[in-house]
Amino acid sequence: MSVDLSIKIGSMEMKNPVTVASGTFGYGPEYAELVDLNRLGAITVKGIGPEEHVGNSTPRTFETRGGMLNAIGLPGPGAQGFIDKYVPFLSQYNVPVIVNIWGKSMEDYGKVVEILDAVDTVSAYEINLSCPNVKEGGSAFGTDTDSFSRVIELVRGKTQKPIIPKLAPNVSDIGVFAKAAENSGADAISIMNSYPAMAINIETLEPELANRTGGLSGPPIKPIAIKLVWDAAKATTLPIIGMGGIYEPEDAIEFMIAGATAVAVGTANFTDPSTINRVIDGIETYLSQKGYRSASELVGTVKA
Amino acid sequence: MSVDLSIKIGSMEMKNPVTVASGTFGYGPEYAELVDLNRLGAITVKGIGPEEHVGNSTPRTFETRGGMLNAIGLPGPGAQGFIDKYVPFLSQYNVPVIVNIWGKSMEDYGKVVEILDAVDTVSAYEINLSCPNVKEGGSAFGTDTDSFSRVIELVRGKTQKPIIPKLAPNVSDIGVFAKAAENSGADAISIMNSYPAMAINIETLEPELANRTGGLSGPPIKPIAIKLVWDAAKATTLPIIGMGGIYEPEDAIEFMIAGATAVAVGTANFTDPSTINRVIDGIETYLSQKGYRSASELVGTVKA
Amino acid sequence: MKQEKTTVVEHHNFQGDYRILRLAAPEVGPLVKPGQFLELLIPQLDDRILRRPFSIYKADAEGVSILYKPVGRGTQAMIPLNEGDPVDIIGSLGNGFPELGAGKIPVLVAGGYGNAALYLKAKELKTKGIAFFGGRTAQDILCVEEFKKLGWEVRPTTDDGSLGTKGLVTAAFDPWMQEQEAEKLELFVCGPNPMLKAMGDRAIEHGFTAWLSMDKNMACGVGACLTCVIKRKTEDGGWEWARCCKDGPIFESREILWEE
Amino acid sequence: MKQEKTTVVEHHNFQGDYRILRLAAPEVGPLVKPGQFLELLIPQLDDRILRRPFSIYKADAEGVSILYKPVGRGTQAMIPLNEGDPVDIIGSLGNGFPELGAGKIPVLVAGGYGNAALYLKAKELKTKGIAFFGGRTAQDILCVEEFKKLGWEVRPTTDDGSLGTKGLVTAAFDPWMQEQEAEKLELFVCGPNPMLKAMGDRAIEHGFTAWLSMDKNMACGVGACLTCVIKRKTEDGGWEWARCCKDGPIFESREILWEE
Ligand SMILES: Cc1cc2nc3c(=O)[nH]c(=O)nc-3n(C[C@H](O)[C@H](O)[C@H](O)COP(=O)(O)OP(=O)(O)OC[C@H]3O[C@@H](n4cnc5c(N)ncnc54)[C@H](O)[C@@H]3O)c2cc1C
Ligand SMILES: Cc1cc2nc3c(=O)[nH]c(=O)nc-3n(C[C@H](O)[C@H](O)[C@H](O)COP(=O)(O)OP(=O)(O)OC[C@H]3O[C@@H](n4cnc5c(N)ncnc54)[C@H](O)[C@@H]3O)c2cc1C
Ligand SMILES: Cc1cc2nc3c(=O)[nH]c(=O)nc-3n(C[C@H](O)[C@H](O)[C@H](O)COP(=O)(O)O)c2cc1C
Ligand SMILES: Cc1cc2nc3c(=O)[nH]c(=O)nc-3n(C[C@H](O)[C@H](O)[C@H](O)COP(=O)(O)O)c2cc1C
Ligand code: FES
Ligand code: FES
Repeated sequence: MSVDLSIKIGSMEMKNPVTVASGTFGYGPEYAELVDLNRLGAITVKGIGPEEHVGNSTPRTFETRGGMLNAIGLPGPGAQGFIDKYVPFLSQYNVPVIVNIWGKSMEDYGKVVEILDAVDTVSAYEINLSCPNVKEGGSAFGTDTDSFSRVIELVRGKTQKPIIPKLAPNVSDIGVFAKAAENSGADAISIMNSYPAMAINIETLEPELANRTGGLSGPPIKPIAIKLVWDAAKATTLPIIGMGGIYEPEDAIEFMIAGATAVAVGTANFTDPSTINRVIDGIETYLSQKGYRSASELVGTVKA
Repeated sequence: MSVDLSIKIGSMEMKNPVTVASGTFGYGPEYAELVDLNRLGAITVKGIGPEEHVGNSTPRTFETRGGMLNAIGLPGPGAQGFIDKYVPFLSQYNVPVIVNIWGKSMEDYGKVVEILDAVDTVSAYEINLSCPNVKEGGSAFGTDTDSFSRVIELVRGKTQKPIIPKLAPNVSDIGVFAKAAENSGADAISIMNSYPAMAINIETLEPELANRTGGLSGPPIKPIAIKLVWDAAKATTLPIIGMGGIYEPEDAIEFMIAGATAVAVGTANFTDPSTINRVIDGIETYLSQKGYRSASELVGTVKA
Repeated sequence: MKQEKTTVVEHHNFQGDYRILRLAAPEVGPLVKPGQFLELLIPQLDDRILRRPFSIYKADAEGVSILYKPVGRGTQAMIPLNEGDPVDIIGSLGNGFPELGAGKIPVLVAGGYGNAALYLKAKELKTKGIAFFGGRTAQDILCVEEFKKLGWEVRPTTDDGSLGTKGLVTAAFDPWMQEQEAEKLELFVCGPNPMLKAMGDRAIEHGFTAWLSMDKNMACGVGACLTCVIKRKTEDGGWEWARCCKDGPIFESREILWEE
Repeated sequence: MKQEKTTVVEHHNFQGDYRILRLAAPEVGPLVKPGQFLELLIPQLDDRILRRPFSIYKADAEGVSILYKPVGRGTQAMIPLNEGDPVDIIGSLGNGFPELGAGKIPVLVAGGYGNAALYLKAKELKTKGIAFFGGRTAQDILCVEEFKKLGWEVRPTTDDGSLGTKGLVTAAFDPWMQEQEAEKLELFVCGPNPMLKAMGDRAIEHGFTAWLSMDKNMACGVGACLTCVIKRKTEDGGWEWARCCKDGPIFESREILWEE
């Protein structure tokens, strides 16, 4: 029996529930020789701000037990740079492109969307309200419900395309933010960003990252992410893109059972770029073995 | 050159900075055949409520990549039961005993202290305001500054012994709670409890824990804990007991550099009960090799 | 109870999927009582942090052996262990089986690796009785010759009839029990939960004693974490949690409040 | 660029602490250009998730070799790798060395495993020139005979004088350079950062070309994560980040804005 893997995030159709986590897959070309981009449910690109941005000093990443810290600091070509440098490449593929956007101020978010919205290749916006690695904005918007809602409303006013706020994990009650996203006009939410964290070199007494602190990603955060997705799914009817430590198909399936309509493979791309294919295949096999007719049927089926 | 390992938590003197994390070392007797209890800086016992409590159903723990989830649910003999069953044993040792206390209501916390306070063997109270695994109280007190402060003030009114609120990790700004603890009369704070998390069995669609969600502990959370300790140390002058994934002496040293005056070995006891000794020895070796005269000199020396 | 950082002495296939791992254990070996277990820290178990509990199959002044079947991540990671490889054990743990009651007829009932937990008891008991071993196929009936050599009568049952009586262990036990004075029997049982429950029920119904070795997931193995609890009846008609690792793993059938 | 799940063909000590690992790589081998590297996923690297980058020492239609020194967790975990063990590589990565400029005299400068990165270039270059190899002791001067066999003159320097000139690589290079027409030299440099900097400075001061293989911690190795960046001068007098893994690892000395 063939399984319908397709899902929808607002008006965006994905041929399967698997995308990549922003910042772990570049802008598309980087992994194109290793991964057939057309297989992806969607490509999510590295965070794009209104203008070119240099990001943090190095070291920008650090390996921890089972995972990694990053404090890249959102360097990038800016919205127009993205259009010039990457849209021609991305438009060759038959895959929706989710642009992860960020800003130092509320207006910045609006500006990025204004610049990008006419571009057909841009299918949806993931609004990064949770970057642990930039001083202004980022995480600050993600942990205060007022500014969180206002950013979403502002972006909503500028585009008809699906908007997907990316929630900060370091909150006591993610349900509040999930609900606020829904009320502010979001089409979906994504959970979770890397978790604010730190490592210190005991020989030099210096932090291992130039930015001092960074975000923890990879397998260590998966059980945290599963709970956040489950909590959020109880609070909102919006579709959720779940991520955090997905390395195996079983991990992705667990996110879907917890309530995620789609999933994103992040840090695992660095470890093994074939993860994405393995995850897509594994979801399909699981669904067909268990007799599901579609991926959507699995979403939120946790008996809890 | 000999190093002075002793530190103070309020009026409580510890011969070295190493204690155990509540709930990972029972009430003392459990590991007494494997670990020389007299070597410890302090023994921290499993959470004690006002009355006997049964805790959660099983399964209560689940192994994850690199760590574990627990939802024990604070079963225990209650304050009087603790005095009857464990104080005679603990009083044989020359080690301060930190009793981790919890309650379903604010009054409960007061009750536990009323019952225990006359007992000389009880040296200090660690106030669990962050248990992810009980429905009432626990974490709810730890994520709301008002009730957080009120519990501490209430306990403060009942005892002269050091009180050590244990902070919830799942907050946006731990500094606020660190400061609130200081203002409410706490003598120290401890960071962090296990992090709210979840795992789902993809064959049965059921959560792996009877309680559905649990707390993530072990190596995965260390980078999160280091950041929380660093953040808290900037916000308060209170001594901090740092914990979360300490497996090696280097981990404990990292916590101290981040700002922890003392450290607790938790989940590592299950993996290797000799961890405590290794950590104490390792701290001493490090301090003497680096030319420190005392453990306190290392605390908060991070260049950040 | 000791923690011993030691090495593998021998490791080989035993029968079917079952394997025997022999460890040097001059500290732990002499402490072992029948029915006790150890907690093994499996080296190279990648990113997993918990020890795994194993019944102690054999023990002497120099070492201990366990009999195991690779079923999951931990037990599979044990397969490549070679002579001389370092391992870390904590043992011996748990209460172990009690002495046989005066005038009682000992009966062993086991399934799968349960035989391992019973071997030392079978050896220790002066009165030899009868052993009922159940398994899926002949491959799962372990150590029959060894128990016979110790002087026990062994009655195997298999689901597929490939050895002994076809059916569950009860298919052989029940008819035999009919012919006994039930209250004289004393059972030592180790096996999967349904077998424990079946034997426990019979013990209560027919008024004999049955010591059941309870199998519960564990974390610490020493009584500290309160993971491995089962419901034990209290005198006031209620129940309390008992830790399989410390208060057990052996419980008398009347003590246990079965869940569900 | 390909990902290849393959196996170890050979693994042995080379000299001192250095070891050579040869991998079957029918896919990656033929792609390799001198100065490129691969990303190795070290099996059994317990609870670490990142690949490790290694210069490609040798490559042909069947496989690739790397030359490494165990220095940390990952490289130490490589030691037990045996013939037939599975490994996973991504390669070949990075830009590699450019062609030698017309009429230029090629000069190789290397320290430690830097020799590995230069070997394929030394082999490829039709014009053979001179190679300056620096190391702490004679043990750290690798592949001298191999480079000689390719037709290169090799001038070793060691910190302790146990081989060649005593001192840093500059102790041999500087006097030699004095006697050359500097602008005719074209350097290919791979080694520790101070060596790269020293050669880069000389290139600028004396007006020769120096291709430096920059060594920066990496995560993805393919240009996606933006971990491995260095400052590259831009035409407007400013700078931009360039990724060592994708835009490099080879940069011309004038491109680099050295930090500190
Ligand atoms: C007192 C006792 C004695 C035992 N004696 C033996 C023996 O002699 N031979 C033998 O082959 N096995 C024995 N077991 C079971 C053995 O511990 C499990 O096979 C083993 O834990 C499975 O681990 P795994 O890593 O292969 O499986 P995984 O499924 O990867 O284990 C995941 C987690 O579940 C736990 N777990 C899984 N299955 C069991 C189980 N059946 N019992 C307890 N915990 C489990 C593991 O300890 C681990 O924490 C015993 C268990 C107990 C409690
Ligand atoms: C382009 C390039 C080519 C290299 N070629 C070789 C080679 O041919 N032979 C060789 O022996 N080594 C080479 N290295 C260095 C090699 O990658 C490091 O020795 C190795 O990463 C150290 O890993 P570890 O796990 O042993 O150390 P750890 O200290 O445990 O590594 C921890 C982390 O730091 C990173 N790291 C540590 N040291 C370095 C370093 N010097 N460069 C980059 N990342 C580092 C690791 O990748 C890892 O993410 C090369 C590095 C780069 C960037
Ligand atoms: C190197 C790196 C860069 C990242 N950059 C971004 C980013 O630009 N925007 C964003 O929203 N999230 C970013 N993230 C977070 C990921 O998209 C993802 O939310 C997080 O890593 C958790 O998933 P994982 O554990 O599968 O990696 C980045 C993560 C990593 C590791
Ligand atoms: C099995 C288990 C039981 C715990 N019980 C308690 C408890 O009763 N009270 C408490 O404050 N914390 C409890 N904790 C949390 C630990 O004290 C500690 O804060 C946490 O596990 C992080 O440290 P670790 O990673 O070193 O284990 C428990 C943790 C575990 C794993
Ligand atoms: S396993 Fe910890 S109490 Fe039994
Ligand atoms: S290592 Fe990821 S961009 Fe270079």
